[in-house]
Amino acid sequence: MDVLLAFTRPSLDWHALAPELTLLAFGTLITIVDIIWDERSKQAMPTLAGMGLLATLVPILTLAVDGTERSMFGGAYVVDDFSLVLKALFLISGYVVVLMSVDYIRDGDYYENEYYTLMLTSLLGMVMMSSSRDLISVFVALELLSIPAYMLAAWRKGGPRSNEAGLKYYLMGVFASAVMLYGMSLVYGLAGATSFDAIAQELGSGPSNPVAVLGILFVLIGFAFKVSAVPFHTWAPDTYEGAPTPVTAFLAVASKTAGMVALIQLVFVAFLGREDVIQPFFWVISALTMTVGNLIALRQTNIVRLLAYSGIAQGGFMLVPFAVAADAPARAIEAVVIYLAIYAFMNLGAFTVVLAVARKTRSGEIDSYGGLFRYAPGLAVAMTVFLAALAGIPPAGGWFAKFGLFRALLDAGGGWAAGLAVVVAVNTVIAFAYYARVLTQMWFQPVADGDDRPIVVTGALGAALTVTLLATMAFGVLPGLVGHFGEVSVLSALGG
Amino acid sequence: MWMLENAFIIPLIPAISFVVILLFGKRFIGPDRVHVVGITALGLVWVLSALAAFQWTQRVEHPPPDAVVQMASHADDHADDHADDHADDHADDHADDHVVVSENNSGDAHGGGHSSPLIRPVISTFSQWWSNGGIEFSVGTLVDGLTVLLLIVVASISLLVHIYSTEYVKDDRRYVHYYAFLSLFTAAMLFFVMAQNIVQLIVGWELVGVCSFVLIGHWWEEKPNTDAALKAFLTNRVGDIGLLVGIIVLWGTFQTFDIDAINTLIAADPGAHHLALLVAACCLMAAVASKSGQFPLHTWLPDAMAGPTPVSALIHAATMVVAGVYMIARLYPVFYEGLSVGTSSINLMAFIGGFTALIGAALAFAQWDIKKVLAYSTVSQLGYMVMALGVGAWTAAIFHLFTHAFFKACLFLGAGSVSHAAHHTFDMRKMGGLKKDMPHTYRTFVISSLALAGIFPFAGFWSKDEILLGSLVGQKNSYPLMLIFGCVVAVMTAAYMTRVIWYTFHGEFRGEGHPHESPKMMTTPLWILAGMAVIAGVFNLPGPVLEPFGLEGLAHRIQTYVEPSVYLSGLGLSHPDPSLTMALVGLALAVSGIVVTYLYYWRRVGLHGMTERNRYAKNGYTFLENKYYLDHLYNDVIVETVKRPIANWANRVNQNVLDRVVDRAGETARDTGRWIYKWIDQGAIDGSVNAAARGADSSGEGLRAIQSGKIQNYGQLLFGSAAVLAIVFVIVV
Amino acid sequence: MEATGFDTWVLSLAVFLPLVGALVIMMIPKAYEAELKLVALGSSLVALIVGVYSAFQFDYGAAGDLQFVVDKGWIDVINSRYIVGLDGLSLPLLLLSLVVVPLCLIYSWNHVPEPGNTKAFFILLLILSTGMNGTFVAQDMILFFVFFEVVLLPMYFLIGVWGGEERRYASLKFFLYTLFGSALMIISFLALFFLSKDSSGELLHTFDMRVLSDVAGVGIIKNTQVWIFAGLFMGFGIKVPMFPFHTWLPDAHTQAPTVGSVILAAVLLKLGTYGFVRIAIPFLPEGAVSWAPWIGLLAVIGIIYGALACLAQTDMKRLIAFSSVAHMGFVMLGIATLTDFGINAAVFGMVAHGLITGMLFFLAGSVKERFHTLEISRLGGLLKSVPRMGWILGFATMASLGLPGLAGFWGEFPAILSAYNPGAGLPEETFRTYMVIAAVGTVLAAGYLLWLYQRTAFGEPPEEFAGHEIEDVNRLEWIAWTPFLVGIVLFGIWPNLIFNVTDDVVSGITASVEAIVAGG
Amino acid sequence: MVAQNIFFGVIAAIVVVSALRMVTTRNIVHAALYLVAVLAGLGALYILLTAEFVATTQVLVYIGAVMVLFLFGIMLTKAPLGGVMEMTGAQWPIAAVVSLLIGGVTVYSLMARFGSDRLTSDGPIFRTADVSDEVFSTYIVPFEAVSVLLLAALIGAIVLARKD
Amino acid sequence: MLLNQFLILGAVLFAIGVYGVLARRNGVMVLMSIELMLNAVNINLVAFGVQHGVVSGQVFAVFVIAVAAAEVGVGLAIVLLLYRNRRSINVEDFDLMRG
Repeated sequence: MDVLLAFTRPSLDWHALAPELTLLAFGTLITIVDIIWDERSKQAMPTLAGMGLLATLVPILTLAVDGTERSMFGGAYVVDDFSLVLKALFLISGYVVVLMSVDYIRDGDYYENEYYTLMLTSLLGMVMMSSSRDLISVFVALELLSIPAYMLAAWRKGGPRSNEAGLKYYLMGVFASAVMLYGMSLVYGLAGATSFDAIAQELGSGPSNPVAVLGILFVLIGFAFKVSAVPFHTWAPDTYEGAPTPVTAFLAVASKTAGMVALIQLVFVAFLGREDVIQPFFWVISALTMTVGNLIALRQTNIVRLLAYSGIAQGGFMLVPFAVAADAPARAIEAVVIYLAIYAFMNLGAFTVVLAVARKTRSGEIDSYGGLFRYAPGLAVAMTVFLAALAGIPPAGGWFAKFGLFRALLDAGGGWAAGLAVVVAVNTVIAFAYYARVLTQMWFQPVADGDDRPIVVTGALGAALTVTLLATMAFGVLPGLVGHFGEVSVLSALGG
Repeated sequence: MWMLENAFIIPLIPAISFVVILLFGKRFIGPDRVHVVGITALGLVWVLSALAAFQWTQRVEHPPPDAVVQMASHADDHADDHADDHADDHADDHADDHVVVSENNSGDAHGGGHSSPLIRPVISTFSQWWSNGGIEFSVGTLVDGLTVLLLIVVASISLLVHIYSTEYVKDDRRYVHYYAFLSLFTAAMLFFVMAQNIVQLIVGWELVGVCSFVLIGHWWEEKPNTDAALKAFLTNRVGDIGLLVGIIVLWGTFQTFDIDAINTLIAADPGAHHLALLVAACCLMAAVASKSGQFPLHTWLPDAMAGPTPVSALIHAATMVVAGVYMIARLYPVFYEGLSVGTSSINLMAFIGGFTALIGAALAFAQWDIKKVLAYSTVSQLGYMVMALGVGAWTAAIFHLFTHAFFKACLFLGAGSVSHAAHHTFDMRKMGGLKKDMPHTYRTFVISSLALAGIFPFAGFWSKDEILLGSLVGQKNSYPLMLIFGCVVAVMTAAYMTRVIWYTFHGEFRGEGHPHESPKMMTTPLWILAGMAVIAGVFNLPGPVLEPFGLEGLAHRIQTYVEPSVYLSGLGLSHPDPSLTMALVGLALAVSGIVVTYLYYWRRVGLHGMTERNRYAKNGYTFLENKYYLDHLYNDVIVETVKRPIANWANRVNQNVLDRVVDRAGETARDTGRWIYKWIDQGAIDGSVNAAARGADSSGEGLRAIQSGKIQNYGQLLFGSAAVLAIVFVIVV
Repeated sequence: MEATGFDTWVLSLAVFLPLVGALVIMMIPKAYEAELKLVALGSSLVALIVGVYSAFQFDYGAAGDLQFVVDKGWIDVINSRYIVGLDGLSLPLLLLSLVVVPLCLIYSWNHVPEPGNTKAFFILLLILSTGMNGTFVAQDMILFFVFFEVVLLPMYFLIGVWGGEERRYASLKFFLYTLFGSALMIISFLALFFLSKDSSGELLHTFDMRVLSDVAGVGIIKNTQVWIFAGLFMGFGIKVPMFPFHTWLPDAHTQAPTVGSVILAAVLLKLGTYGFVRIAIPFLPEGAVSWAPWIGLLAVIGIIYGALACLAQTDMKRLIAFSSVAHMGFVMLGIATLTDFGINAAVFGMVAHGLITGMLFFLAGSVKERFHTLEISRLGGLLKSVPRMGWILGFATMASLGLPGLAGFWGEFPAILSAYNPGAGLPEETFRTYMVIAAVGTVLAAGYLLWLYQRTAFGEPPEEFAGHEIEDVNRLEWIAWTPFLVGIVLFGIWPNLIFNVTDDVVSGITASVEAIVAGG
Repeated sequence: MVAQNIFFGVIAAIVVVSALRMVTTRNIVHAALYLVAVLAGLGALYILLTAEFVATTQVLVYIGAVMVLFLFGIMLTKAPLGGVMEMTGAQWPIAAVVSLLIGGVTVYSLMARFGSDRLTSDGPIFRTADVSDEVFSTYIVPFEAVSVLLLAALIGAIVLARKD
Repeated sequence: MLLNQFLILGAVLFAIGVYGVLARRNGVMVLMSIELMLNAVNINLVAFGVQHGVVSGQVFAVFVIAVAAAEVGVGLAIVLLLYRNRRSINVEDFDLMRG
């Protein structure tokens, strides 16, 4: 009984947990509404989900205004500016995905209520991820965001492609998490504790040992899968192609961001002392990812698949700063966060346009974009902005993201960093080559099938488009906006 | 002195005329009346030029204090070096001391009329033209005797050509443009001659080249004309490399573009910068060769006869082609020091000039086109001038330039008049017997020919005599080879002009239609020019000639007024004494040329039928001419005399080598271009770019193989890479 | 000096007014075509007026200093600021850019090339204008970079949508080449940001071009300078374009619509050379000295090579495009000498080439419109069929081959001249060799241009066009062309209009280079 | 201690052999049973490591729940109960190589790092209450998250697996 | 007892699991092989927990077991779904999307 009495109630900072709880509440609400009203509640679901996401932003804002850094459970769960920024990013991305989903899910043969439940659950996992600073939390958060995503990928139940997408995603995801877990077990074994601080202390000191190398490597590989880094990317194109398009957007943006967030925390908090492992690892992985992703993308004919490979390559860009994680930690985090924020909007925007166009053409082939500029100039311009942003051409947002990479690399300096910078430069060029193929179709080619009826953009899609377009341009013209977030996150992540 | 200081007005007038004609010619003035504008402008130019000339003479006669150079001490030092050389000259000076050497500036040690004080040119500069590196460069005018001489020449000839052209190109469809570009040319030429700095020289140089291009290609519907225009321009461009580089070398050496400064600097310290000056002079010689038709860049000039005849008279005989000669004269210290005119036996300039004079004369024999004969004659005469400059006979060269302008212009206009009468042909084989139909043309033509041949007392006699004398005496060393060249050319000149006159005006008329005398508007200029051809010599008569008339004060006017002694004084030039012997020899040579030719044509004396007997001659002849008049092959005469090898060889070389060089150069450049474009640009460079793109594309295709779609393979890749990475890192780290 | 009052707005207005115009046009429905055009022209003209106002207000006595400076926060996190300013180097190029755009709009007034869509065409031109103007006034490297890149997409679309047969290939090639260069350029910018130190050895961490220009690379060791310069060289050199990175240019020019070619030639290529003068040389003097002989080599290769390639062309536009390679070779040679003479000549050459080659492309466009071909062998007798155009072509040809008295000469002659006495630390013999080669290049230039002129303008018009009544230069063309023609003559006759403005800045640059070289 | 080692040796042998058989057997039901053996053996090892709660959970969750799920899965997919279907793909050699590499590098590393480190035998022994204390204090958030996860998995699995 | 006894057992199990997931064609078998790998992790965690004398190893293991259960459930649901649509649980058959 002594033992039982010894239990001290953990001190919970409810304000810090308010975002998670709000999200949880709305998830539960949706489930309950679903159970009670069943079919009749369908109309309300997206609204509810959207409200849930927006409502969750409220405590985030209050926390941000409050500004104090909150740490619980001995540093296992931290709410700081970094986590808040990313939580907000997840929620906004989620909101845009919900907007994208409204018509798509309603018009298709889908389980609608559960769709939103799972979406919110996955987002809950992501929101959790950005605060997690220990192995168990990270692991659970990862699974919490992944498992619903596996199912969402297979959500088009009658579609063999969607099923297959789900299976591939699931199996590869589980493989990867097995490897990651094994790595975590080794890391845990060396540190004897799960919190990142402890791990950093243990790994950062002492001579190199192969178990540490192995542990770190396996953990990183697990997340490299999540961010679809080559050679762990193989699931991504197939899954993206097969999954329902809003889910694809969700995977390409939110899920990848979550993986990156986990990597940031692991690399910059836990493993920073082992730069002899992380820097070469990320050098190789990022270079491979960019190059392979871009090269394969050159040969794609399906727009979603093209965006999938583009996403892989973008992931490669995001991994670049990790290659100088130890040499220029502040700039590296900043670069990744900035990239994530901009990437979220530009990529979601591109997917929104794909959705909007597919509503008319019912096709995912790039050829079907022929002459888009003639009959849907607005969409064509929007797509142009998004693709330009992805390619990193000012004044569309992406340039600042790429700029951040270069900045981190050059801050670190040295031959390897400069070499990677050149690889990035070359890849920027290759990337434009395939973005240009879409541009070419939209602008230079005649209308496909001669069908030039205009495209009706639904309200929700229009809203998604507006949000992403404005954000993308704003980041490009006034990069200070996003740059500010990046800077904030640096201070806290390193401080905490 | 107002005119001298504001000389810029002179080129401005024709420039305005150009703009007016071009912009308003067709619409407001009327296409058939634009010549009024041009002629008015030129009249004004002539008056102002005359005024300038007068004011210059005043300046020389009554120099204002600031116009006289007070010699700096170093000039005296320099003078000592040459004191011995000049001692003889001074001792020999009899009557008329115009020897301008450095040591006699401080007064007129030798008494007698007008010893020349060193008169500064009038230099006016306007505003800042351009600036670079903090240095401001002005545009301005430099007016001295040489300038005003050229002003007079250009203004006179241009005015006459303007007048002449009203008839000659009447009803031409591009009458307006014709006059516009005549005006522009005049403006450019005037601008050129009063250039204050060498950049202005380039500007004028190129502008006259362009006008020449436009006017040669005036009838651009026919390809040969445009070919000729292109050839002229491109050949000049080749020479311009030399001009550019030469001027740059001068800039690099003296850090100034100012002509006055450059000349003064060299004159002040001859011998310094010898290497730079040598390079500069050689480069500039290339430019001179191209512009003034010197060997081996002379080939464009005969082709340029494709332009209207008055244009040939103005540009390709009297003015533009002497630009090279003018430049040498203008920058004489550069050439003098650079090519060591004063010391060595033979220099590049003298040789090129002499050689050009020779082959020009030789080639003139082989032509049937009257204009081409005249063109080669021009080449030859320009060679004469360059040779004169090369032997140090500055004044002689400029004097010859002066006289030559008039009689050659007259000859060209005469040829134009003939062609006007004879159905626009220039082929002498379609002329003949025009003497009676065209009395004015005939008479003026003969007068000018005599002047050209150097027959006493026509203008050419005096100037040619001075050149021969210059070659005889030379500067310090003699130039015997040049003298030989000069003498031979004198004979040949007389001979080929006689041939022209024979074929054109004597014998039977072989053309079509009825020839008639040209209208007054054409003959008047002819007469004026012919008049000048007669009297132009008086401007530089040697003293002994005038002595009997008590007019020795008027002797050597050109030398007095024109020679820029302020620049030349430091060089140690001397003026040879007039020599009656030389004059007689020169005259004899000319007469003999005429006589031989006369006998050949009029009396049928000579070696007709040579070609039938002589294999070489036949071959040579076949090459030269394979249509008509075998019997009359004038070359036979030459073949049998010393000229045969020269003429034949020269022609062969000229046609086969030199002339082809231009074409070949063009073709080669184009072939090279094609080759480079095809293999290097499109093949290697662009090819590698495209290959990189293709490489990326196909490697993308290859990498797609990874994406087999099979979960097992994906798993293998995942775990396999994990294993490999693990192994590598465990080993390496 | 910081500007006050209205002057603070001058440059921003000149830069962004066209963009505002573009945004307004976006709001106007396509059907209101007349209004669209007026707004477009209006905005670009107002920008021009503002530019002219700035030229009048400009203190020419202090042309070496930046004027109308605005320095406001922009991207605080990276310490990049919105700094614009105008000095003697920027002014001529800004005005060139401001003048060219409205003229292009006027030229396209009634005949936007296939497949039409005036609205989009004009919007793109206006955006392009903003990018170009901005590049010339930006005084912060990041701002410069953004403007530098902004021009890419509009030009890509201009070529890709309104271009010729091979437009897709050409536009992509243009884009990828430039993108590659600018990616390396931004790397170099960042290297400058991180490595630049002030004279006391403190790291500066600034993108402010004024500051970087002042410190002139002090504290960056030579080897590093050489590498950073290499990045800048790629970025700017591709844009120029220098041999051997020029192959995008002929394709882009050949395929681009007329005004696209004009803007490309008149302004876009200058961005590269401007970058060399504004950024590469003053920021990295030692790197510049190390690179200069190689730049000079590539420049003279470009001169000869471009000329030879011209001789091989059968297409008029392609020929003009290659002539740009040769002409920009002169500009680069001037820059490579690192002397006042050379760089001033280079700046002059930029303006002159802009006017002259722009004019030539206009002509090519009009010829194409009338004869539907640019095959040189199919043309001929332009002087007869369209005499005025023929004469203008002749004029432009003469200007292009560097005739003294016209603008082209003042870019070439001092550039060649400067190679005789290259700047401190450069091998004299090498540059003198370049000088002679460049001089030979002038002959080749005359060769290909006259050859072009002979075959297109002289002679009788070919059979196929004999019977047709072909319109000579029309009113819109006159309006669009006259400023070009006037400019060519004006700057040719009185080159000090430009030299005087640029000289102070250039002297400052070369003086600092010299000081560094002497000190090092 | 010897007893423990012997016990370990026996259990480990059973586990490894069963695992090997599991991945090589042609009969899917046999495979499932071999898996049961592995899981049970591991449960025994947890006892050996004094981890009673984990051992219990192992038995309850794995053998009780997960194995049942697998058997349902086997039946629902109508997998042949005998060795009719070839269970191993043609690429098994690659799989073997990969697994050997992974196993090799892991074993090598472990040997290199931990060599002959002994397990501390005098450390604290954690009972279920200790585990629960830890779960409900430090790991309360993940714990709650796992509950959400299970719910979501439930909902999702139902949606996906149900016939409609 | 040596720490490595458990760790190496874990490593061997993990490797066998890897072999299983890569070599097996039957979807259910693949899922079963995954369990091998996860159990390997658990051995490590528990063993390390004992080694360091902390309870978190056990806690981690429990979390892993719980999550593994969820994963299996989801996995089987997906396999069933595929079986329903494709009448096959051979993972080699599923390559509709590739390249």
